[in-house]
Amino acid sequence: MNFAVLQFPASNCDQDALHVVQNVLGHTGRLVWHKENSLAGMDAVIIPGGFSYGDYLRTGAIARFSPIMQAVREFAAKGGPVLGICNGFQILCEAGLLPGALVRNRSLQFRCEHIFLKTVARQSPFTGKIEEGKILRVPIAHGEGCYFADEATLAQLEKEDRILWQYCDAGGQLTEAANPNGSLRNIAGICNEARNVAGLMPHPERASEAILGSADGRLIFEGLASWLQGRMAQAA
Amino acid sequence: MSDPAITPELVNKHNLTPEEFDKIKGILGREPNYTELGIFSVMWSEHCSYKNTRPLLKTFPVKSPRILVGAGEENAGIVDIGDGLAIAFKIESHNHPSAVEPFQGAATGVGGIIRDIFTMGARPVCVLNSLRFGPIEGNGNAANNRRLFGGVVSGIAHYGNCFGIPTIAGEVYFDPSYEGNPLVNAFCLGVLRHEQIARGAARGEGNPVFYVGPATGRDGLAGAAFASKDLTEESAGQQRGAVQVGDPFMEKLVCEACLELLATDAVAGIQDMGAAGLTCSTCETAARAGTGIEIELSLVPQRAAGMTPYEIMLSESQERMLIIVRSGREDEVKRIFDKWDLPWARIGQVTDTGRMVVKHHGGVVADIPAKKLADEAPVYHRAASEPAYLKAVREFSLAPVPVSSDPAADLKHLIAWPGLASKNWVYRQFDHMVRDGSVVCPGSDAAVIRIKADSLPIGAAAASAVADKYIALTVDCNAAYVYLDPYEGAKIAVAEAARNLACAGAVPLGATDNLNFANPHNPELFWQLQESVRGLAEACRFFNAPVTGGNCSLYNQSPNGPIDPTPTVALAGLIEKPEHITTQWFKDEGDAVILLGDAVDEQDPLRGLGGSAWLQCARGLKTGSPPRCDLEKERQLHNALRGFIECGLIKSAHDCSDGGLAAALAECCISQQIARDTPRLIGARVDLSFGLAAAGRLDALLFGEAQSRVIVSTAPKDIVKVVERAKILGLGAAHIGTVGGAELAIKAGDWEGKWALNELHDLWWNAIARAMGDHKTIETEKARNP
Amino acid sequence: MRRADMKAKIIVTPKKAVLDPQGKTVQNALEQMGYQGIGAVHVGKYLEIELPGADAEAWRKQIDDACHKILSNPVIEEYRFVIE
Amino acid sequence: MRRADMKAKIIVTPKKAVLDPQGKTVQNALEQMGYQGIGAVHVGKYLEIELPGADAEAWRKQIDDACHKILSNPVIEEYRFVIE
Ligand SMILES: Nc1ncnc2c1ncn2[C@@H]1O[C@H](COP(=O)(O)OP(=O)(O)O)[C@@H](O)[C@H]1O
Ligand SMILES: [Mg+2]
Repeated sequence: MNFAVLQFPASNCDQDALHVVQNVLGHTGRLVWHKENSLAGMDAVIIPGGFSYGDYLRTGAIARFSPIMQAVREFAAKGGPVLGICNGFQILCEAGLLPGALVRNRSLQFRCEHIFLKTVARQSPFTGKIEEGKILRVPIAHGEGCYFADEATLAQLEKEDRILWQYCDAGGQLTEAANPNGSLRNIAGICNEARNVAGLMPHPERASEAILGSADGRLIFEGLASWLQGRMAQAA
Repeated sequence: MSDPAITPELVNKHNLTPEEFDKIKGILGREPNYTELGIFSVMWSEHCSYKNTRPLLKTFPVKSPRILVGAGEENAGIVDIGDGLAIAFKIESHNHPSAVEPFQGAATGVGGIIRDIFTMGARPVCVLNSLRFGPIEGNGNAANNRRLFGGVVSGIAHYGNCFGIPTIAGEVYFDPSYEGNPLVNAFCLGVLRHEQIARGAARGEGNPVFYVGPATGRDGLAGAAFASKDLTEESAGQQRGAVQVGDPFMEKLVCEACLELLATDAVAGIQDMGAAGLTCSTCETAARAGTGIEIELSLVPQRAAGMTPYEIMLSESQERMLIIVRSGREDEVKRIFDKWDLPWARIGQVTDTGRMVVKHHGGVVADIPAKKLADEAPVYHRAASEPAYLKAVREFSLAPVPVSSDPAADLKHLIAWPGLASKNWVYRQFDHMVRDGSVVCPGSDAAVIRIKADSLPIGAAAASAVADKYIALTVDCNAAYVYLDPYEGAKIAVAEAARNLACAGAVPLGATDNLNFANPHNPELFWQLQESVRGLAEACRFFNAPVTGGNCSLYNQSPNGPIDPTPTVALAGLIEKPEHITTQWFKDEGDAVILLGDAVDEQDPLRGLGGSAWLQCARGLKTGSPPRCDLEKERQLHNALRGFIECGLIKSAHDCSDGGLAAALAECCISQQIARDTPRLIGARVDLSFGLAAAGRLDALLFGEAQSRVIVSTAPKDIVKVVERAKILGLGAAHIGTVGGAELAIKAGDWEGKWALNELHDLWWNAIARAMGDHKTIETEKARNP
Repeated sequence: MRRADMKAKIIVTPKKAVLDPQGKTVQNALEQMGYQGIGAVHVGKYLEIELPGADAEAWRKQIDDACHKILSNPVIEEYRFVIE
Repeated sequence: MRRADMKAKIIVTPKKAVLDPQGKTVQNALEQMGYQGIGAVHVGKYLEIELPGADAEAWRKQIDDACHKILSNPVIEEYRFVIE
């Protein structure tokens, strides 16, 4: 598989995503500079974490206007999988490719710690390899990860089974204390209607090797890879 | 606007003595003009010239076969870590700016040290910090201390998180002596290949000099001079004029662009514009290369209208770099900096005159011999005399100190004492995992970071073939010890740092120190400095940790008095194999708890309670001679411990420091954090009766801070191996208990203390959040109004 | 340096539905400091854009467009501005 | 719920002499998006405080005091406000 990892000014988890794709999972990938405008030859797109444009104005607000984002829209429109991690999630929301917005953490403080994730929707290119009931342990690192959307949107997300991950405790319960930022319905990640564009605040690329304390995040990338294989098999 | 006339008052205002002024006239062969006076005043400030400390710094051990760039040569030292890889690291202070504006002061401190590292051609891969504030509990001054503490922490978070570098370790202490004069020391470590080392030298006559980064404003005018004065309302007031504001976004772009440019070898020399900005970077690069440099100020990008040459030369606007480019290669600078949308300007060239010539619209506004300006600052051998307070300190005895009536309660107070309590309120605000290298995160004795191919600057030859490396890092200084015995206290700062490395399984590679002291003109305060350096130098030599660089911050005193002398020491160590990486918390039920080292130091009349946390926290006394450190014994302990770890005998290792055995044992039981709100608590049952006689009193046994002690846990089958081998190595070793259960139980003679782990954990984990006004309520509130 | 003849003054505030923890924190802080009796506090953004020329009308369209596209996020924010 | 009879409307902006990275970044973004000709951009804070009663004068002192003490950071920011 060939992964594009977008690189905006002050993206800073771009290398990490590339590391996991290439060195941990053995796929090919390359950093795609935000001023480029083609994703030709790419099987999947990862919009990595970081502080694109310093998070100035609003997180992701300026990055969404970079030339590469037009290519991302087209790539997504053709059904290509796009995964936004942390700042990447924020950019996707700002770009309107995902509903809702990410606002300031309730604590008003940046939070970096491991959290537990319950996988809700298992029908998606990103959750296929996570078996029923498995609780993922993955780090977060953000100051603006509080997911907000109006009632109608939330209802629709639930109805269409588009909530991919929710913050939970070690036992899988969706408690207040397990919610690190005040996200509505403990939402940590969602996908679009077509299910090929997803975003999440936690960092699976930081939890893909045992030596870093957890390899749970790998399941998300592996799920994506095998989904792509299936897709190609069909195409062939 | 015309320059003011050079009067004695003006010279004095610039912090220059009449003798220094005469020396300047000697160098120039005439009176300096206003701009030149400003240039000399910053370059000859303590911060840039080390005029009061250079003789002391010369006594540090600075050599080892691993040293590639030594202390004083460049912006940071560089140490070989094998396989053609090297690390560059350095610590710097930003104390006074943080007192004036905690958020921006701390943020720009982080920015400054990161620039010092990528200036060397290294990719910055992690930062640490060492912080000191007044007490944060209660009312009155505490409110302001909390403001400073909170501001500094969010400033560090703001800069480091946005830049995308893990803040992977640090230390925080609270003491009244830092009220109004907090300490903010920032450390950065970078990685590079030997052949990638860049030099801060203006080499090659005719080579163009480029300015890259944001435009120059009136920010932090003469900050270096400000840092070289006592902190008074007036000096702070001046500084408020234009506080430096950090832009981590800009720094990230400047860093990436510089590393990309360095990979083209179009660069002849490079230096950041830190303290004393354009002034320091131009004259230092020329001095290092033995060349001259000529710049035209009208070409310097400017943010404010009508800036004078004086202001442009002394501005400390952040995120700027000076780059000397090989002539003919100018286009590569343009190409790369345009790609990153960064401002750049060609402002001058290298000459062979040995002079720093500054022009403004063609007219010469400064013409100074670069080497004399950079290297020939006056050097002072200050008078030193032992402080009077030490007499009482030495005479202090435990006799009048009531024995603890309730040690069980004392331990609870101790671990909830902000200085000892968990610092998660601080490090959970720092991204300590970005870059996928954080193997041991904040919360254990030493942090461990993995160096891999993408830790290197781009263009590293065969980067993919890089073998992973594991570097352990720690920064330490118990300033109460240093206050009570500067020599012994400084030794202990190094010994504790080295012990932390050993507990992680690492061998020291090198040290960097930040000498935070008060006014050197006061002989008693200078004596503290001199004795501390003696202790640091001796200990660094002993642990084979050459000093690769550091920083001096003097004049740390507010109107209410001097700070405790605080020589913070950061140590970097190498861990041979990933399987040797060791953490401090107990692992498995049934494991044996073993104390390496002697439970009690019988040579110490105060049995380790002098200057101890217990004496301060439970008795409100900061006095008594601190524990002594027998370096030979300490080294034996480290070697033995590393040996055991490398044989796979050790499951956990935790060094005993503040709070003594009892606090260390508690931390072994409660310090493993699985995830948010999810600690892993594991109890232990321990018997210390064997030490009671030697300790004389129970509180000394439990809370005494004798040095050279480590608590390890091993599988039951390995007990004998560890204890016997330790004895053979002439090292005290006692099997003191067993891991397991839901409580910590410590027995000593007929006394037994029991603590519920969840209670201990709550006290320890939440103490600082409570002192700061816990955010929990808001934190878990939904994103919508009820 | 371009001369600024007019200024667009833009105020961006969080929608009522979105809880504004900053406002809440400021309110608590104010009450703790003894500013008794104050009501709810709302915290938003203020932007000032220097504009050349004299044709306020022409700019009004552009600024409104910019507010809508980038300077505010309609999902969570409302904006208003004046040009003077 | 206390009734809000008046409101203090407070604008906090970075001092002119102080670097405003956010403003500069927004300005660049707007220019790149084709809003040609705009001048400098400054980004600050906007606060609205609901005030009970009718005595604007009494509040004016308190708000000014609060702006100075906690609502703005006098080291790098300046503020202005109206009560209406
Ligand atoms: N406390 C110290 N111990 C050892 N070396 C020091 C100390 N203080 C300063 N130095 C060295 O003196 C040189 C000049 O220091 P400094 O001005 O802080 O460097 P920079 O110009 O990067 O700020 C540096 O190489 C620094 O490492
Ligand atoms: Mg420097």
